[in-house]
Amino acid sequence: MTVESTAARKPRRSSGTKRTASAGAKKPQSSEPQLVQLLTPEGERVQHPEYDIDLTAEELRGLYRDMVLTRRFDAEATALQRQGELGLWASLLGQEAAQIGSGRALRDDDYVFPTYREHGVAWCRGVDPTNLLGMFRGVNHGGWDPNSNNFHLYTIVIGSQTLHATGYAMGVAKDGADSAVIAYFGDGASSQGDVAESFTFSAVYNAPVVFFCQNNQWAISEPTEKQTRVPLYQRAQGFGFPGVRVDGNDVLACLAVTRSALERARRGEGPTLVEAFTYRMGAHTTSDDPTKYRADEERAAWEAKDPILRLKAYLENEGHADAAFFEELEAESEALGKRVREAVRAMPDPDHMAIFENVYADGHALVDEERAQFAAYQASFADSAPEEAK
Amino acid sequence: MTVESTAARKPRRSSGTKRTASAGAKKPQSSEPQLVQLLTPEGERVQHPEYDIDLTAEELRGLYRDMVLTRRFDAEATALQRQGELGLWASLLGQEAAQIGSGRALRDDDYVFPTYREHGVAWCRGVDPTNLLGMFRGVNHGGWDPNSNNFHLYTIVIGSQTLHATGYAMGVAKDGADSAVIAYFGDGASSQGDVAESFTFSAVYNAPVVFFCQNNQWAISEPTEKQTRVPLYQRAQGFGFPGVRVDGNDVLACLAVTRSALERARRGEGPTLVEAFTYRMGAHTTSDDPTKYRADEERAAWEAKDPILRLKAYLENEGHADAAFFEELEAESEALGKRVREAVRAMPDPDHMAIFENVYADGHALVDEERAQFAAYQASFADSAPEEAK
Amino acid sequence: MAVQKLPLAKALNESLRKALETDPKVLIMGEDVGKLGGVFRVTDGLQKDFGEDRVIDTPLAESGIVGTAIGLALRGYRPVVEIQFDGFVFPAYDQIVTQLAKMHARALGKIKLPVVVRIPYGGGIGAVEHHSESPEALFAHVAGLKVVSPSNSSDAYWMLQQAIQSDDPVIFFEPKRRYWDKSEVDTEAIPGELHKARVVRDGTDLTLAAYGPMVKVCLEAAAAAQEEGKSVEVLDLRSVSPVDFDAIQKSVEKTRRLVVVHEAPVFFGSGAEIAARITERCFYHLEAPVLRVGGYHAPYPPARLEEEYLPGLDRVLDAVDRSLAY
Amino acid sequence: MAVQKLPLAKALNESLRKALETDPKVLIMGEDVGKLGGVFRVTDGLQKDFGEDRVIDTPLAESGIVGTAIGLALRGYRPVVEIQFDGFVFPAYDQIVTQLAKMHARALGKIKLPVVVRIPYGGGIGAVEHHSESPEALFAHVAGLKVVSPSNSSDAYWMLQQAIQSDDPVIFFEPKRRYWDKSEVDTEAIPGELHKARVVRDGTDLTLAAYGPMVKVCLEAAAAAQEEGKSVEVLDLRSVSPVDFDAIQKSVEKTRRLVVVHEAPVFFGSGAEIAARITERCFYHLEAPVLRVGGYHAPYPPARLEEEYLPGLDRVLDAVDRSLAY
Ligand SMILES: Cc1ncc(C[n+]2csc(CCOP(=O)(O)OP(=O)(O)O)c2C)c(N)n1
Ligand SMILES: Cc1ncc(C[n+]2csc(CCOP(=O)(O)OP(=O)(O)O)c2C)c(N)n1
Ligand SMILES: [Mg+2]
Ligand SMILES: [Mg+2]
Repeated sequence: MTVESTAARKPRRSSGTKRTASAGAKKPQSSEPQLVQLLTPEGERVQHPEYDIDLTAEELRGLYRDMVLTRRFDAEATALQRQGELGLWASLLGQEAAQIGSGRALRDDDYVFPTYREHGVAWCRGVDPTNLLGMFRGVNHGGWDPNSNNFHLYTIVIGSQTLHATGYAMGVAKDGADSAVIAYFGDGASSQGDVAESFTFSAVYNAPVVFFCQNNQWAISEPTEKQTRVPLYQRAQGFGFPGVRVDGNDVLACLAVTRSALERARRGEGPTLVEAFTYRMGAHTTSDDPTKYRADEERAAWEAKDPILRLKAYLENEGHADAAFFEELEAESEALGKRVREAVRAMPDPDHMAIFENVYADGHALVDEERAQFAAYQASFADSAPEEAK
Repeated sequence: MTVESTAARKPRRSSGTKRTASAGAKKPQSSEPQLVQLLTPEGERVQHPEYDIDLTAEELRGLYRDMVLTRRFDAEATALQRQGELGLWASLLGQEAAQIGSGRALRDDDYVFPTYREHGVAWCRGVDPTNLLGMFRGVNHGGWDPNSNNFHLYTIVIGSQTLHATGYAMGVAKDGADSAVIAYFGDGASSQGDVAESFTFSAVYNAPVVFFCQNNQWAISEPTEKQTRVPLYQRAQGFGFPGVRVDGNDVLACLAVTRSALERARRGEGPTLVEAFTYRMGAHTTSDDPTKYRADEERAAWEAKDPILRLKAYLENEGHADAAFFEELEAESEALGKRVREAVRAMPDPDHMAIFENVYADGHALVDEERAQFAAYQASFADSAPEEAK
Repeated sequence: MAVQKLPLAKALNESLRKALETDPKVLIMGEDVGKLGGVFRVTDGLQKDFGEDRVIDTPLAESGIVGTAIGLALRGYRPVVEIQFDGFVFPAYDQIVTQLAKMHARALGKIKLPVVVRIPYGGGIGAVEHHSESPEALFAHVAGLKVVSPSNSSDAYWMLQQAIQSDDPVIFFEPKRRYWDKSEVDTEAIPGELHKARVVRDGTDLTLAAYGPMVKVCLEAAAAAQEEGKSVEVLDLRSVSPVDFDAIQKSVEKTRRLVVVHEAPVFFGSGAEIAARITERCFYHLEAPVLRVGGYHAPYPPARLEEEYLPGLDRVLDAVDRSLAY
Repeated sequence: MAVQKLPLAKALNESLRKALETDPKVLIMGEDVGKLGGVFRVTDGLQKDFGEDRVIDTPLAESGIVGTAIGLALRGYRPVVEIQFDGFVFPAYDQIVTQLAKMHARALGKIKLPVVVRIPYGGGIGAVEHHSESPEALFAHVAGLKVVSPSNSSDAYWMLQQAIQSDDPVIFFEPKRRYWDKSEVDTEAIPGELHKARVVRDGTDLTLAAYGPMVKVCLEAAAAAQEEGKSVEVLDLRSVSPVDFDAIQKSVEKTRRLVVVHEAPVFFGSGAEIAARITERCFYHLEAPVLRVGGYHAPYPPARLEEEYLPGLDRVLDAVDRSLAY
């Protein structure tokens, strides 16, 4: 009487035949375009039909300097962690082009929502690098003024900031301003519901936001295949806005593609997803041991695509920079390292009472009560308790 | 020295010029194919290059019967709510083809994860319709045995069940079975992070699951444009699996497309998103007043596409059903209405102690304690308290 | 005349209207808050009068709603977010707990998040699952949030004004079964402080402390007790974080007995915190342990059982009797 | 020999291995649980030995992890889910509270959800934000969940076995700063009941009740108090939902004084529930109000302040003194 009862049954496979998760999986056809590249790993300038950029020698040297100094700062921070000055460090090694390229595409009035690894972007925004180290040293949870440089605090809970960026961009549109907003996140983050919701909200409200995904191939120990079975830039399409994959180790391409996406946002055309295809050269953080899960060869292959070396080759080949420039930069790097080192070592521990500060903007009776109790308790040691009891 | 400082600035718009959220928005090009249709609103059978189906007259009558009885049941439930027998009802009026077509594509060993509106699918699964009414009457929160008919409980928290379906499908694959799983959800639900995560998990694990989205154009008072700016079936692509839009008021097309997607899942080719383009003819629920937010004309336009009328026209035109069939069905409908009415009126209120039942499978000391206290408290009234104090 | 008798829902509506009029940065966001005016009509007519730019129908995604509200607040807006029902706040819980609550401290005070999250809560309306819960304890435990709940129309009006003006995130629990209860609102009165409790009935023998929907029940219980010659004081706590312990202490020092009443499950509920702290503050005053009346450790039951599940007049009186029997 | 001295993390690892060996339906799921073996190495070597089909690296999405674990449980599996750190459980909170906790009741008992959610929790390891929190109260308040926390290697081993065998969802809080502490595990012993407290030190003057990471601190405090001639009993509660109130009551009827210690903020924390209920049960026995020692109502502070924030030996002793002074 019903279709169910008469519908032809496919013969079942013997239940002994185990179907593994990927058995017989036919990957959907995806017309995977070349990633946008303007500078080859060998440092040769190539053209791209859609994205181009024309930079002066000075600008090119500027980008190079940014990357070198960012790497230097990053290396110093890693060293400081080893020396016990920092509790943790999340290195951006290998991702300098993605961060400097996108960071230098921004205008002052644009707003940045970073993850915890955007030290290069912070650099472009003019955030004092030593400010970034407070949270890794354990003296604060961030603590710089986001509005000083339009650079929001680092966000550790994966994906959350993409919604903040979207809301901020909605506000920009409401204000009738033509600034843009950029949200950084990783390949792993692409799986979080919040990121999908930010795609939905930004598309529906046509918010002027650029989603900049640094696909560094790893989310701690998990390769990108654990997050998606098609290239990540394609995710945008199904939400109704364009996605583009760019060579994340090519600072020129990252600059060009991000600038174009930001301009699109300014023109009121809504969000864009940029997937910067790059590589995390180091450990996830200083707490991580990548030898547990990935082969040395992989890293070696990516070393050949180093973002700094390729721009250096280009600068040298084209005669855009001379030995003096490189020497000067070397000295500047050392000075930066020294400054950071000294600043961190001099960074005071927070006052104990800071526990109770800024919990609320308008105060809270319980915080006041606990603050007073704590102060009295601390004072009781100062007065009388023998040192051992402390 | 840096690119930032030399980058050309676009002139700002005067901040007085308000950019509204959609101003200048260029909708991304989407090659929007016709939706899959096998039966026109006028009841004419049409061919589709990719999807076809060959049904006997008996099968066609079966589908018709399913739709008619489902609608009758639904109308009875709405009436029962008006009479105060139910606290609430969520009518499926207009969505019969989407539910019966997809429901009849299922095998017994497939598993269904519904929302709160899948009365037609429940019917196909053989769930006694009166069982569905308990939660709307307020005597339980569902309470049928999901494993009796491979039909999970209704899920009210929007989107949650798509993850359960995905996990269940991962288990099916682990078991080496060739069953499939189907998850129902609405156009509004497509915005929930959980739905996106279920797309990610099902794609990555290649889980045998079909996502069946009934786009009934409304999420309570919000039209689909508040959830997406491109057709919903396109969402799947960016997660790496196919999406297809089907005429949700065409039971044949819904059957064909769902069956094809289920077969794909069985073959180990992973998830599919089916968007059934349909219309919520009634209010969101009996608590809702759609005149607050939508025009009568819209409803009228969809009435011309009624899923039952079009199959009836086809049956009649092709001589697949005679007057006796329709009369018999009319009588069957009335009998169903009567049975449901009587069953609901006879439905006993739950025992008070049920509050404490099934909170845990293995028991919990506090529940035991509270149960005992409650029993003693209740008993105290039976003994002594005057009736007014109750 | 600034004094009107309004249903609680209408008082909220008036309060939102006032906020939209007074401060161009105030936004209303949520599911169905626009044309429909919200499923409880609390935002009725606001989109019509203030436009889609200020009264915003959002996609169906609570994390997205709160997450974008945070972004809007960072841009200088004051979003008032509506969660459609208590049971649907959980998809937004991560944004509320890890971001909304902590961002001010994370920034060492350099940014403020004046976001109000309105949540119709509690049972008693015969609803289906997820539509009758009282999750306030899950927010009060989290530092950085303020949690309040009005019990009457005047408080609904004024406390919402104050919540919107607050530079801190406020979780604003609306007693949905009182939405239709009318009481007087003076829109020109000088309101009390947002986080202060109020004695709504004087008494000498025992203190009943409640907030939101249970205040009415406690007043009824006090009236019933009066008939038996027991003088019961009733405190409307109004705020769950912070709790106005000073006010409770003052009352208990007089009455020496305390019963705390809420709809939420007793286990790990507000009553626990109040009992623990008041016992510590009033150890030598209490003639009886602080008793708690609330929901059971069970999911909120189907509607036909809610009368048994919810603390009603009898259960409150039973606790009053038990306390007085010590 | 079945008795070995193991670090707590290793005991958990052995327990998971045992479960995978014994029951083919047991699955391990989470971020980085595979090749890496988890960021704390609790799942070390398990994927190698049991395959990717049973030890599953998931996408980075906690709601997805718990949501699919529910689906797998509905299919007959027994998923053991790892949340990487306490602060990252919130994206999964909706699935835990509205689905995992309630589905058994929703189905009138016709389905069971034997899902274990393992959460390394608590501070003291000098970590960045979101890596040191103690959110157990947010789960204990929710009916349908069981919440436990071992304090030593033997309990880690056995309680995890029992949690996996339980037909109820269990939130399993692992004291991360004790992961490296070694103690004896007898893998052939007959374990105690999962939700029963244990007296870990006898005493007569005062009871300290704690669980997880704070048990060690309480034992140290008791030893220090002993030197001053105070006999302190220490209870390892082991379970936060249910709480073994009988055991606490028994101890308090003897000692007449109780101090509850946990890392989580005091406000609306476990101590509140214990204080309220024990005061009710032991009103005439208590010589002093139940005191609570825990975190402050503030976000978990940066690492350089955690020593001040966390309840340590001194703060416990201070509370002991205050209690004894009544
Ligand atoms: C919600 C949440 N879950 C888990 C973590 C722990 N965690 C920190 S970083 C990380 C991997 C992130 O990978 P990806 O997004 O690719 O960024 P990357 O670290 O590679 O820059 C994980 C799982 C977290 N911070 N937040
Ligand atoms: C998480 C959550 N948020 C809000 C709601 C309230 N609500 C119930 S149904 C609904 C609209 C659903 O729309 P859609 O997904 O299109 O399904 P339809 O009702 O049209 O079948 C809303 C907002 C809910 N049930 N769950
Ligand atoms: Mg990555
Ligand atoms: Mg809909």
